[in-house]
Amino acid sequence: MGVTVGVLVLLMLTIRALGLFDRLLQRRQSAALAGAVLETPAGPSIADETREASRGGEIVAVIAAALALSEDEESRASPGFSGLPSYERAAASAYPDAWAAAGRRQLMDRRGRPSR
Amino acid sequence: MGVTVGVLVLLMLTIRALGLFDRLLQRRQSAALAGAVLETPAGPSIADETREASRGGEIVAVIAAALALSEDEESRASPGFSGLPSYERAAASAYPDAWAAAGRRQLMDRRGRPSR
Amino acid sequence: MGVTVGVLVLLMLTIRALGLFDRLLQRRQSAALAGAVLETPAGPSIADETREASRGGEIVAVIAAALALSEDEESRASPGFSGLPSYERAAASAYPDAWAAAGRRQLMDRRGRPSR
Amino acid sequence: MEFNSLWEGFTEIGDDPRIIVMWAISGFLFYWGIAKKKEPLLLIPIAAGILFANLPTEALTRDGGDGGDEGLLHFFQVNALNNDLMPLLIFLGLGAATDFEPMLASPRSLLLGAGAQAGVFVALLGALLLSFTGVFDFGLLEAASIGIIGGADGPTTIFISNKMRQFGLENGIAVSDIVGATTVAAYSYMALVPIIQPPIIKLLTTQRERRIRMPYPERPVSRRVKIMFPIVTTIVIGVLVPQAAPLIGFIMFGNLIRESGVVPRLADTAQNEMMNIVIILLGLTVGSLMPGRVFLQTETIGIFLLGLFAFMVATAAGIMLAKGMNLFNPKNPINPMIGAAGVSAVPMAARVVQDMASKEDPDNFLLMHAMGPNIAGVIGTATVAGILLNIIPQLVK
Amino acid sequence: MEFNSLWEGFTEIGDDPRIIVMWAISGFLFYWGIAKKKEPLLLIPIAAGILFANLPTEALTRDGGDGGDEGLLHFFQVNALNNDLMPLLIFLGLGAATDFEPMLASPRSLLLGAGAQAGVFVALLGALLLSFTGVFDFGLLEAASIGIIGGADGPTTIFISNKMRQFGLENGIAVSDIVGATTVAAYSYMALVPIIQPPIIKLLTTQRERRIRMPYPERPVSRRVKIMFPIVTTIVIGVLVPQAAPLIGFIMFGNLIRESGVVPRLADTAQNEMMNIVIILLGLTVGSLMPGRVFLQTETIGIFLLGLFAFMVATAAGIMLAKGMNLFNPKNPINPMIGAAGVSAVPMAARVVQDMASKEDPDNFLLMHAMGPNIAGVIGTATVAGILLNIIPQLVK
Amino acid sequence: MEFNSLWEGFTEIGDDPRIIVMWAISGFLFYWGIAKKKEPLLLIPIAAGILFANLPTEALTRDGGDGGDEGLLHFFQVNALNNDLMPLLIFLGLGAATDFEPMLASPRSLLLGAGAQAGVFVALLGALLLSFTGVFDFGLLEAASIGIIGGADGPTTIFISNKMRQFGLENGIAVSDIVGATTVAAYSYMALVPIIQPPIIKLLTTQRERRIRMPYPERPVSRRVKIMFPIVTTIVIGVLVPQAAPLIGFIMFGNLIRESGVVPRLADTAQNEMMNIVIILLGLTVGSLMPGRVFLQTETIGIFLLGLFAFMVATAAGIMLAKGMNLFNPKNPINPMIGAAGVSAVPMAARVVQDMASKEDPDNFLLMHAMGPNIAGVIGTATVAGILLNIIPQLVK
Ligand code: NA
Ligand code: NA
Ligand code: NA
Repeated sequence: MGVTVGVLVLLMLTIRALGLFDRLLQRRQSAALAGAVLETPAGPSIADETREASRGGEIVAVIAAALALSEDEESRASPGFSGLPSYERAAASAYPDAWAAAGRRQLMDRRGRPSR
Repeated sequence: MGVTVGVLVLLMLTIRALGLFDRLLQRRQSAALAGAVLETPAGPSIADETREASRGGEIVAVIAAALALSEDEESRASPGFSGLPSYERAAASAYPDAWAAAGRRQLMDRRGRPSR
Repeated sequence: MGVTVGVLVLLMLTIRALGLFDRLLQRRQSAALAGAVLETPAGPSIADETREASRGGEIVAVIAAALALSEDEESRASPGFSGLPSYERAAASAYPDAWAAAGRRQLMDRRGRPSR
Repeated sequence: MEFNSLWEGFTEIGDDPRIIVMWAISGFLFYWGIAKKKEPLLLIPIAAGILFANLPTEALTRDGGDGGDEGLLHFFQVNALNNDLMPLLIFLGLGAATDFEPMLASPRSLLLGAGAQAGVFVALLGALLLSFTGVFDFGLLEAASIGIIGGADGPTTIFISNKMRQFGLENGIAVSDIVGATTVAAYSYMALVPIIQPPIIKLLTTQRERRIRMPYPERPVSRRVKIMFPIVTTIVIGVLVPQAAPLIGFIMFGNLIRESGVVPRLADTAQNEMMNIVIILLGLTVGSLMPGRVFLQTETIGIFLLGLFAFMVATAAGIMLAKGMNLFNPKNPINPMIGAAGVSAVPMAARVVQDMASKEDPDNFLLMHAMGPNIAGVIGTATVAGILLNIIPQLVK
Repeated sequence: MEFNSLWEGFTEIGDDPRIIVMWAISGFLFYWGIAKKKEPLLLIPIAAGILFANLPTEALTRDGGDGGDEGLLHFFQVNALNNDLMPLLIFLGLGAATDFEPMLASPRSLLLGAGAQAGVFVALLGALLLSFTGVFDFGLLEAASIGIIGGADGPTTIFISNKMRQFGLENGIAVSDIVGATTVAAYSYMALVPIIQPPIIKLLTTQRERRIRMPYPERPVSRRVKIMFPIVTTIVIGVLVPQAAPLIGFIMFGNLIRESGVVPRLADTAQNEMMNIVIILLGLTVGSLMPGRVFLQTETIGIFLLGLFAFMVATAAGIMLAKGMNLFNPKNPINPMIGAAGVSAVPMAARVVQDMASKEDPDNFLLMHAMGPNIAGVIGTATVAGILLNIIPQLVK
Repeated sequence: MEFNSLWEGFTEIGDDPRIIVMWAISGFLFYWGIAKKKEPLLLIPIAAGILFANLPTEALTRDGGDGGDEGLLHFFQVNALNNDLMPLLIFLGLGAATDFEPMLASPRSLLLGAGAQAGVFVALLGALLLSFTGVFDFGLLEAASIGIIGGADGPTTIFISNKMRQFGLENGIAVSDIVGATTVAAYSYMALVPIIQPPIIKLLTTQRERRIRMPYPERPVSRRVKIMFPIVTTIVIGVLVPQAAPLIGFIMFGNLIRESGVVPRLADTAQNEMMNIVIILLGLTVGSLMPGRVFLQTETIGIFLLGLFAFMVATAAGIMLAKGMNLFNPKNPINPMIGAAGVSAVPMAARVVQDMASKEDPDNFLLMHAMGPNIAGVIGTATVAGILLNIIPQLVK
């Protein structure tokens, strides 16, 4: 059990490292693009914007989920390997909304109609 | 040869038994549904109705067969395993008509036009 | 190396023989069709006609190539085995134009727009 | 030195000119499959396999025992044909492609499907008889392989012929290598059903009989019955004829994944991509069993003659049985033509019946009635195969 | 003489009437898969395999050593199960079908996925303990096979159980044949997740905890990270737990061909046609490991009891770990229910969490948060499998 | 004790740090396939195979002789690579995907396709020469494997390299294990064709030559010719170069099921699902032939240098032959650039020719003219492969 946790913690750190590495590369690329004119804004402000957008974007998410419902018929018929929840199926909406949309779709799958 | 016939006769009896068993279950289920109010009518009357419907439904069958024709192009191109006649392909029409529709479609496949 | 060339020369002669054999059969068949009335015209005149058509048909070829472009998206994404140039994809145009159309499509694939 | 190699192939042809005859036979099967569209799915790969087995090289068919590398087609023979892998996967795919409803809606179809199996036994006896006359040399193993041609079922023919050959080889019993011949005979006559059956049907039925209309069944077969049928059949036949269990089990399993309705992706792959891959490789492998020195024997002529005879007897037996059944049930008579569909050759034989019915009466739609015995014939032949697998080895020993 | 053969099957049943019990079990699995739609993709082929292994014939399961021909299903056992072919191809297909983004967006998911593996070790110890009491007879090899049921991962269970069985056979260590039992137990409990987990979750969480909403991640995981993740994971786990390399390597390779985006035709075939073919054959093969004489042992009851216990412990451990993590990070708390999803049983367990969350608060969308530990649980179980493969043989010797 | 296992992997890396170099090479091939989209269909699986062969475990590559279980990738080496299964199925699929019409419409393409094979023989001689200098150590078997890189045909390279290796192993002749190196070299240079060929073409042609327009053929090739071509070619090459029969036979059979038009389901599966499955497994298997201790030899550098040389010679030979042919037929001249397409590398090399033609004259459409020699090069290389298989073993003995 100890080894298991140890290995997965190391894997967790690796993923965090990958993420940092990726953001470093992205910042460099966008810096190269924007030249010296625009300094990319730092992390926290993005998070605030997102929370704002998340509330406003719920309507979009409901529509996206409703559209997704029609494709879900088949995945319900053959559960198991197929029908795995995926971001890609909610790609129409803004990204943070995708998480909500996936949840809503799941509810609708069960009840056969929008959740409210 | 004797064994062959014997085995297949037993299989025939098995299928008849399955059919009886199935109808028994269905009757129970529908009885459970209808409660004590409605007694399900017995077999013969259904048969009469069906024969009636069968004549009237021929027009439906012709249309169903015509629609099916367009899908048949492909099955004609690759004979053999595919292109097996099937009820499902005539599912648009009433059931007893499916038998007639399948026959008509076969004819049209050959002649390239409706039979009459 | 000698053997290689020898073998492929023999294969070349075989293909030529196949072509002759095929034209012989075609001529017989069309002769049988046309009966004694029409003598099929000989080769050279066909070639002349074709060259004529080839110039006039270039507009057709451009359209065919433009139509083909939309299907090409996918083949560009997975290069290698798929996306082999093929006559069939230019079948809409007259045959000799197919060669030109295939070339044009290739150009457009690269530049993302018609060549001129 | 290098140029010498160019002659090697010609020398081999000189040593065994029969391979040129085999090219012609292969070419004829290609023509039949491609230009005439007769059973192309298997005849084209089989013809290619014949070609590969008759080039002046054994690169694809060598058994590897002599130090050289094993050829790929021999690898398939050992690892995919002799262990029943490919025939059983074809059965699985066929089960997934077959709608058994016509048979389930009309269970007496099974009797007609049984009747047509007479062809198998008559041809088997015929083969033994011809051996007594000394014209051909067929033992019991070969006779069983020839008889099964009368079942009009390709994969079953491959399955049984190959089992008989293996049994002989493993038990030191002399056995001719006739898997290729019986398979080609079976597929050829299946393709010729529209030519073989009509004269026999005409001969054995009156115009009045051919005009008999049959009522349509009153209601569809319920989903429950369609799902339970393959499970119960596997058990019933598995108990009664254990040796038929592989064939019956795989076709029924294929049908179950179809009718269950909950695993469409499995049913779809089983009857399409999986079956296509197996068809290509099975055809090549069966074709590779026909090098000229094996196929060009007098016995091959006997196999084709007896196979034709078996088809004719099966057709006749089906018709006569239907007529016999009508004696006991004159109020609800069977159109005896549908007995001819009991030979299997699905769905060709059923179409032949429909065509002949339409000629007499354009409004008589017998197709689905004929599909009943037609599919029952497949089960019947698989049952017969199991019986042969049980009895023949006992008799030979 | 011919008719005698009809009795042969009945005689065999008389000799071993357990096969009739197995028909009932097979029928029950069919009913469960088809009528109840519970894990039909594998339960239907497994049930068919059970049926085939319990007909009064060994035509499909004979090992070929006794002179008779090898049965096809035994051929698959040797050439496609024991060499890991089919389990690894399933892993490849699963990798191509899985979107690891929920886990990558929230790396602490991996901790929760690790926590749920406690079920494996507890069940392993439980099995050994039960053996000491003398009720059941499980050695270390069997205990490892039983423990892995707690990983809630079908192919991994097949993989480990089979490895343990082979290790025993090859090293002359007495080992019960429990591959079939552990596999059926794993798939059964995976199907029962919506019944097993909710009471445990309710018991271990307060309503306030179940109402915790979690923020959505700020930005999507970049394509670069999604592509590098499978490559790096293969190396990291390959170095730390070399024995886990086959399982992790194949699932990660499958995920890479998906995320690379440049070989859609490979990703598509890997998760569809190839996986479908393998599922059919793997199900049949696993089912064929359950003839009545092997499956109907008292030990099987123990396997099912311990398997259930393992599932319950895994669920509880995941929840408790999440609650423990909240102690250290009270500002950004985890909804402890998502810890329960760490058992894997993808995506069933994550759906259970969403359903329970919605009951308390219809606007709390936890599904993708739960998918993180859910997928992490697959990696966790594969890691545990590697650890067991490393340690158990050393301990046994 | 348990934690010890975490060090095992690091110890192995310490024992053989070359595996880290191989991770870098694998990573580079991933980058090339995914980010640069160069031959991703095979480079991605090959890179994964390299990774699998260079983890600190032999779980996937063990040969099973030492008591441990055979690794899955070794199983594939023996049962799917060494018996030609996978290379020949790829050829089958390629045949089903290829339209031979450009070559049939212009049979002299075959001459150009033959000319480019000079690269094979020159590289073969070069390898022997380099051995005399003592820089590298290549025997005749290795030289043949290296030469075939010049054929610019992936499956043929795998086929020949593997045959040579097996021949050496079976006959006790010392042979380096260079299958992986030659395959990666072949696919790498095929991906680099747009960089390698243009300067050579520019060097060897005048602007006037590059501007030569070629007339379009007058009429389409008839369906009859397209169907007879694969059958006749199988026989002609089968007789002249029997050892080429497997390669030529399978590509021609694939093409026949395509052109026959009556079995679209077989043609479709052969070039899609079947080929996709084989590509995945073949790539993994070839990659698994490259553990660091085998791949990281000085000889590998020689292989890549000679492979590049072979590509350049093949390109030049094709161009010069075209110019030579123009001397004999000045009225209807060939654009000598299309000779460069004779190296195969279908369809990359033909596209390079079109691009260069367009730069000189935007209305010169040479693509289909270049496709002729391009496809002919495949047949040419398969023929050369047969010749090598015939001659080399004789010379070695
Ligand atoms: Na039959
Ligand atoms: Na798990
Ligand atoms: Na080439």
